[in-house]
Amino acid sequence: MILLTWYLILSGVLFTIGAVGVLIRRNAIVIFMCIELMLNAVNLAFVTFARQLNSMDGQIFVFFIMTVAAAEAAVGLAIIIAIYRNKATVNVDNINLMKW
Amino acid sequence: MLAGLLFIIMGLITIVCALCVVFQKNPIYSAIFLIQTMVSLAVLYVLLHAQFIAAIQVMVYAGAIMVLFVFVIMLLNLNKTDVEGDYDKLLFQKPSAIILGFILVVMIGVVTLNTVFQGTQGEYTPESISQIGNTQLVGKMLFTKYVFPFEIASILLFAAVLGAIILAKKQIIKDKEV
Amino acid sequence: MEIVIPPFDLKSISPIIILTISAMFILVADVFFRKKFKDSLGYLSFLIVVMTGMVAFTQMGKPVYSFSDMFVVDNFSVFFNLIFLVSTAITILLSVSYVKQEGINYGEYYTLILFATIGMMLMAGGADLLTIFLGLEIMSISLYVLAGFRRDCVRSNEASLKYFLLGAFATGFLLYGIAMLYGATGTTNIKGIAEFLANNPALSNPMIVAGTSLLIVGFGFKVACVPFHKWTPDVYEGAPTAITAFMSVGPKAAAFAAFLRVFLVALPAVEQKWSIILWVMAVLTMTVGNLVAIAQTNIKRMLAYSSIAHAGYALMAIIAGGDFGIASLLFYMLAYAFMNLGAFAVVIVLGRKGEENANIEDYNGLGYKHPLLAVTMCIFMFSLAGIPPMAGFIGKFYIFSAAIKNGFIILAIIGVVNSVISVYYYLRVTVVMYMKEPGREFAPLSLSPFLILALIVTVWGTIHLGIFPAKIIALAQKSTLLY
Amino acid sequence: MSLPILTIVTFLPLAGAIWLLFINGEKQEKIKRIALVIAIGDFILSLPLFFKFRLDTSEFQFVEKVSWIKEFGISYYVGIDGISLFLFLLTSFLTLICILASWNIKDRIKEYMIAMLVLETGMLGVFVSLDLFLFYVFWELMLIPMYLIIGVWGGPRRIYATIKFFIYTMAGSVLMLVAIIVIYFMNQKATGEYTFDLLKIYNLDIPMGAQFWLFLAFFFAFAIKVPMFPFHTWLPDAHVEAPTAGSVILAGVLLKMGTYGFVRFSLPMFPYASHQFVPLIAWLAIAGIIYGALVAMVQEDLKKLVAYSSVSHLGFVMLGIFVFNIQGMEGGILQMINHGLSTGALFLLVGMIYERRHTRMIADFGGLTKKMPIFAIFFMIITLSSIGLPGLNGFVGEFLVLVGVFKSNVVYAVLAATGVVLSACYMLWMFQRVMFNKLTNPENKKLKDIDKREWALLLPITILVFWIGIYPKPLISRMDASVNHLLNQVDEKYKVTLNRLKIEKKEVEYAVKEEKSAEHTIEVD
Amino acid sequence: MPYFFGCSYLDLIGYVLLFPLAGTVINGFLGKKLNKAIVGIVGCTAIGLSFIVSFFVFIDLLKLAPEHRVFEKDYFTWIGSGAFEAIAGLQVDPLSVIMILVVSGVGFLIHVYSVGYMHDDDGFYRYFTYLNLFTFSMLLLVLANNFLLMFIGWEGVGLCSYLLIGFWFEKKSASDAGMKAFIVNRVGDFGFILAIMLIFVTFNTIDFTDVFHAAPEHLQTGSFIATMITLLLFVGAVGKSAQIPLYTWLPDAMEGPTPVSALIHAATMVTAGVYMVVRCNVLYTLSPFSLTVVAVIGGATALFAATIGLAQNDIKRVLAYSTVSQIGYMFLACGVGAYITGIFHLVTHAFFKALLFLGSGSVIHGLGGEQDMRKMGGLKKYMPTTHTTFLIGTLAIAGIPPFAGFFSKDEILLDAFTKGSLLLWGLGAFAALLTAFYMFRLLFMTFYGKSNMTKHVEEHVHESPMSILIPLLVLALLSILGGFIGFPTASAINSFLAPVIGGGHHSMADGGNLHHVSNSLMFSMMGISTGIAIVGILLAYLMYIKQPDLPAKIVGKFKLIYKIIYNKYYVDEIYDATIVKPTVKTSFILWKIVDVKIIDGFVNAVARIVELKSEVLKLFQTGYVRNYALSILLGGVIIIVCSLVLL
Repeated sequence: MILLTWYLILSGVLFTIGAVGVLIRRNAIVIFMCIELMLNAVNLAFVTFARQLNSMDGQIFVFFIMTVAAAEAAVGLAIIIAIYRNKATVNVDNINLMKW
Repeated sequence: MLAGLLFIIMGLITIVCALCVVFQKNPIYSAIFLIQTMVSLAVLYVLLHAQFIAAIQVMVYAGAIMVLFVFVIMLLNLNKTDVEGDYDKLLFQKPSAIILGFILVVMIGVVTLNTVFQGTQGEYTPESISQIGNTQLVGKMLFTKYVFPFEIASILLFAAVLGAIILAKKQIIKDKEV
Repeated sequence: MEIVIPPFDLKSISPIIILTISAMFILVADVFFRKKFKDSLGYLSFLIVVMTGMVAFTQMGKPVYSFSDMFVVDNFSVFFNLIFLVSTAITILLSVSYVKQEGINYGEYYTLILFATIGMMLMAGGADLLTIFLGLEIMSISLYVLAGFRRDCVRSNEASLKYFLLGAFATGFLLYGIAMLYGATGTTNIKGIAEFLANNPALSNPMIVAGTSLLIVGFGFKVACVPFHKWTPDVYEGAPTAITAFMSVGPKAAAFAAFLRVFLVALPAVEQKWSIILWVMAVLTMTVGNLVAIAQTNIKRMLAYSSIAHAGYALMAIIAGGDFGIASLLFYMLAYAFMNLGAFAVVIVLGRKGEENANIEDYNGLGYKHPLLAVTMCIFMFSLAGIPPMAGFIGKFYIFSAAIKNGFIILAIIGVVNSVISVYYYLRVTVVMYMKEPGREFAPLSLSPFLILALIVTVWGTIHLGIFPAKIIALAQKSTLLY
Repeated sequence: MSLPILTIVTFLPLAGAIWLLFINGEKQEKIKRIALVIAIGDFILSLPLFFKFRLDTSEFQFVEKVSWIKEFGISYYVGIDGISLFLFLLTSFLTLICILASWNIKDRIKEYMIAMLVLETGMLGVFVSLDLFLFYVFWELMLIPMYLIIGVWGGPRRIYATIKFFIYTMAGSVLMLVAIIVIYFMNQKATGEYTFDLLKIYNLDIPMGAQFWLFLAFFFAFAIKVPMFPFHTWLPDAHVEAPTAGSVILAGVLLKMGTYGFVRFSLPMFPYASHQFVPLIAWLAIAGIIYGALVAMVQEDLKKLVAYSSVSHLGFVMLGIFVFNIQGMEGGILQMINHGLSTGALFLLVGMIYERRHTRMIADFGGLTKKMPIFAIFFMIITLSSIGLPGLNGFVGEFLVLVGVFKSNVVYAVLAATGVVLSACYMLWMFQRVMFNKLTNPENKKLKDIDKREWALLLPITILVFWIGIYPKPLISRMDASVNHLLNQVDEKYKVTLNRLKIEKKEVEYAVKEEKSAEHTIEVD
Repeated sequence: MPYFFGCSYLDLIGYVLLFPLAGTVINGFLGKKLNKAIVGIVGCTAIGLSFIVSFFVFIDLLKLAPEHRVFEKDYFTWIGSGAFEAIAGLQVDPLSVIMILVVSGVGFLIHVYSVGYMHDDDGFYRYFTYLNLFTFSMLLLVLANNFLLMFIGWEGVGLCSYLLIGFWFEKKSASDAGMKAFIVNRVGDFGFILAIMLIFVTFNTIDFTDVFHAAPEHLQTGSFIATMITLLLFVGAVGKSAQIPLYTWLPDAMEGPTPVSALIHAATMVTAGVYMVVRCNVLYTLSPFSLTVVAVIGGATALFAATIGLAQNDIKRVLAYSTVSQIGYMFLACGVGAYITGIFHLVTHAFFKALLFLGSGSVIHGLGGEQDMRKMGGLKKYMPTTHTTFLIGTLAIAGIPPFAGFFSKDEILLDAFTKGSLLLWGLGAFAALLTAFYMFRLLFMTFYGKSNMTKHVEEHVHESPMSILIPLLVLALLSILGGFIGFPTASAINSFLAPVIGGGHHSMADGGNLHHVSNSLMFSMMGISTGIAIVGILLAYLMYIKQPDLPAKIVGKFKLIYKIIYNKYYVDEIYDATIVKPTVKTSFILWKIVDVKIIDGFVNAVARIVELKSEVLKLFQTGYVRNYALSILLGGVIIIVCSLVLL
């Protein structure tokens, strides 16, 4: 079971890398990819738990997360395209019309 | 033992690739590294006796979804390194992100290492799964216990498709209105 | 291996089915409708929502579990469904002329609103974290799109992008929290988690505590609590006004429904931890929301901060818990739906194409020019400020009562002090309307019958709930049993 | 009483306001007349309360009780006793005066009258509510029309003043809301019944520590409204900026709500805390009396002067209430009415010259008696009433208060009595500078004396001023039973608490003794 | 009980009040429309009727046995709250009867006088309204049967005084003086009102009879409470009767019309304090200390005011200071326990001082408003009647037998000597000397010597009309004869008032105190005081008739003293500098700094801070999506850390 713990730690590391990536990157698409990274980390955790608990629920959950990820990818990329059309940039630091 | 070794190798690859995703300047490289991360994760899924998940990880995630990313990057002609500009306007963003990330990792590590897993054990040991077959099991569950979310997911996808279309359509269709 | 597909309890998901089918129908109808009949799409969806509401209302009664405990229909969820449907219906009324004015008059618009409503219903009725998660995603994805619906408007794009990126980011946390809970308890079922935690040490299990914390992040983002609130003003400002109105009410209520169900049903064992965290968050939320609202000049932004502050009040209900707390949240959300939608309705009525991001100063002298409209706005402002005899007062009163009943007196005091601060910026709206000279010409009002109906309904709701709240309170009290 | 007279009187103005909503705003005369008729009708309807009021009982009369929000135990529960009776009548009377006084308002008369009538309902409601929740609703409700009256029809700094007024008073009252809820649950714990019924809550025995905090919460709400000394700064601003009628209502009725609140709520619910707080309140009241008078003396604006004089006068009321004897209390209540009449009339008078000259600066006037002799007579009478000249109303209240205070604490009485001297100083000085001396300002030479409408405003008040001054018995005798009952109630509950305190002390002492003796035995061993 | 038309005159006592009140109401409401003659007739008739009723009441009272000469009539409960009860009721006893006779009698004469004097004034009806109101209040004051009702009258006369001093309100000095009178009186009332409350708290009643009955049983002689009550009452008396230190308003009060000065500021109102002290003699007797205070203040005032009177040039001001001084005498008498003597002097003083004022009024009237004595002189030939009556008055005040003032003043000095101390006697005697001097100075400067009038004035000088002269004559007669009611060996007033003194009806013990004094002492004292008066007169004669340049020389020698006296010891200035100005200044500070800066500043600062916080917090909303994400992560991390580690 110690091994499984390491899986979880790996998932945590991935999650963190993803989260940090979201914070430090400025390209909207890359940020989005970092979010995907986070989701992958979650998936890993789910699968690990499923394995550990001898239950399938975690795997099913991962299945749904993937579905959601796909949906989000579609919408998210569409949004990015839409904004690129209007502003010709995907740098999120330049997309700050609204503040305060 | 072999599994352990494999885990270490794949885990390292995953982490390195993930870091590359974050630190590569060129988004297309990031995307490629993300795919690599996903693939290596798929290997880990297999190690965890989740073959079906591993399969769709490669096919759907790394395949379909990431292709979409690459496609968009290409479409928008973003495969340049200088998209993000030279310097970060938010001075404290990076250091604080890294500090917070560090704390987060430590906390997750602490949590994981300190947890005694007592969760209700399910009936699907790796043995029983391999008896039925992972994919069959998933299928069965999707149509029994998870039939409702499964149906609901269709709405989700429908909404997403609809949204993607409406947002990404080239020109507002004014023909009907004109 | 045999697969026995469990019986489909269609009755319990009948509102969802109705909405799904009609959403698609509208999509199809859109293709065939000519331009001049476009209004009828709105009309149609309004009727559908009303009808759904009636169906939903009949579901009141004993709790029914369906789909192997994935979904539950209890009074709590029915009550919330009614709130969602009310807000959806009013949003649709607000939208009909608005979308025409903004040139975004597509059938997809209504479809997505209905989808979002479905998502909200799933969140309120989700008995499994998976259902809640899916519902949340359906709702969010619809809203991401709706926020960016004015594709040619940069602000709308920006709102959409910010909402999407941050929403996805927060979803990551939520999922990680769910994963941890799953890992620690072996189930994602709310009842299952509750049972497990009742029989096993919960507070000493760091996984559970960490999972709970991450859930707070996820839900906190959706209800716009400090420090997860920052998307709110920007998104509210940039999104089409009708959608802003919708977002500030329906999805928020849905998030609260899920928040409350998860925390009060699944996680009472860790209440000791989360109640303190939520306590601090509630205080911060109220205070930051109210304080920053004072400095706003844009009315939509001001209402955004006000909605943050209201989230703080609503959090008090969760912290207070118990029958009283739950009932107070139910009532508050309904009252809030009426008054906030009403306020946005006035904003829409006064909005002009391209210039709908009205500054508060643009309302100068409104009381002279359009007295009735100004009175209406006044009613909403006073209600939001919590001054009797408006709905907002009873709602706040209820929530503070709940907090005090369960011993959170200091929280209640902070709450009331905050509502005094809030008076300042709500009053400013009335001040400019009545006590300043008109600065510029008001555009002719874009008053469609739908908008008028929306205004009447919201005014009626705001006043009726303020003066004769007994029935709704009774209903709310009957809806507190959670399963 | 089969006829729900209180409800009718309370809600008739609201009905009138709704009626006015549907009348074209252009028809100014019609609107004014309707408003006036409603106000007159309301006043007439309220008169039977005075005549049919039973002197022999301390119970609430003309009671009506209908369940409102059953789930919370909130009911529409109204009734009056000798304490609220006169404030109720004063309200309907002054509103009538105010509507007549606002005859010359041209700007948005319809909204103005609606606000006025809604305000009347709110104020009347406050005085008749016997349900804490209902009371709070009315209490807050009346803020809105007042806020609009100051803010829309006020002077140049009206926005600042009105927001200050609103937020200041609201800040005080929200704490009261918390306290009300706390009491509600305390009562529920004690009796098992969810109720806001004031009479039931009177029987609640609140622990001493809780009393302290609850009293404080109520104190802020009421003290700001009164306003007591350090919380008074909203008042001058609000008064100066408000239109005449607004000032009249503000001074005549709104301020009384604070003092009324103390009598009706703070005292009987928290007798122990009330007693504990006496020194603080008394000193604040005395500070208010002297401070208000001194500051009033050097004001340059007539309205501000009257506003600060209110601070001074209400100090007397507060002092009277918090000496817990019948003279003080009755004097206090009487003084509330007197202050309502005389300060109300002062604002009317100031309003009259303001309407003519569009200035309120004392320096702009002088020698007006020459041009406005009738005005001068009324002004003189009201001024004297405000000073507390025997034979006029002010004296009776002031003297009773002083007697009451003297009975309980000589030092307070002596200090408060200096207010008698000071009030003469500032009022007469003001009067001299406005009405006497040579008429030098050419602007003032065109002044006209008061017209019939203004006669109609001032005469009734003047008659009341004399009536209360010469024969206040009908008023005082109506208060007797209620005030006695209230004082007994407070006294009994206070004594119960004190006894408990003693017992506890004894127990503690006993325990200490036992401990000591135990130690003793150990030592012996 | 004697009855007349089925009822006793005593029952009619209410009419004494009713007539003046009716006069007030009629003149007040209708006066503007009525012509002046009717207004005057109404005003005078009201008081005349009142006097007639008073007279019959007096007769009725006389018919009663001395110990039963108390009649009370209650009308209604005025204020009743718990144990506190103030009844609107009147009390007729020898003391009040004397007072009402004097008030209505002198009042009537002055009303008549006013008809002529005020004839040309625009505010004629206003004047009579006030004057009637004043008479009403004064009568109420003396007839009241309890302290609070007395206080109504007390304040009522103060009000009328205020209104009448400021009658010519367009004159700043007049309205100032009115205000000053009212406010200074209020200071006295402050004491009075506290005294009433102390009485109520002590005796649980404020009814005269009850209080005076209970007092000797309740209170020990010299007890603290008795002293406090009496001292506080005396504060009231000091204010009303213009004694040190509250006398400053009276000289200023001369801004009012002269008949007003005569009635209010000489004959009646200012002596209310004396009346009150006598009324409360039972209480005063219980407190020797208070009595001493009363005597000392009285004596000091008598002398102090007399010195100021020496150097004044305004004819009315001289009379005003002399009034202050004479009232000092009355208090001196009361202070040594000779209450009846005090009242005796009150009565005679009412006669001769009213006479003097009216006479001066006649002079002023004749000179067209001139009040400065330096611009008069030699008026004897122009105004013979006025001169004669004035001379009588002056002789009376100077204490020349057999004029009224002689008897009363002499008795006071005798009492001061026998019951008080040599010091008190010395004060009184010296003041008597000064009185004689400055009164004759006034007389000489006005009526004798050469005329200093301007040409214009001289041409128009004339004797006054009959409506002015008749009251003068009547008063002159009274000033001659008035003294005999207190003729030393058979004092009618003594025996009449005796029941009132020392606790009323149950004790007549120390009433007619005079008779214990040996005749030799009495006569020698008479001689001395007459001598003093003559010395004073001679001095005045020397300086103002014989050697008119002498005063200037003396002034030249004692420049500083003269200047101090001329400026009334700078008391007004001192008050102004120590009380008025600091109060106003403090008030300004309280307003501009405490109120606006500190209290309101605090309130506004709170609002400002809130707004500032708002502006600052707003900036955290940077608009950068990454930044928002940071705050989410930050929040998340904090929550996790807190929930895991801290909580």
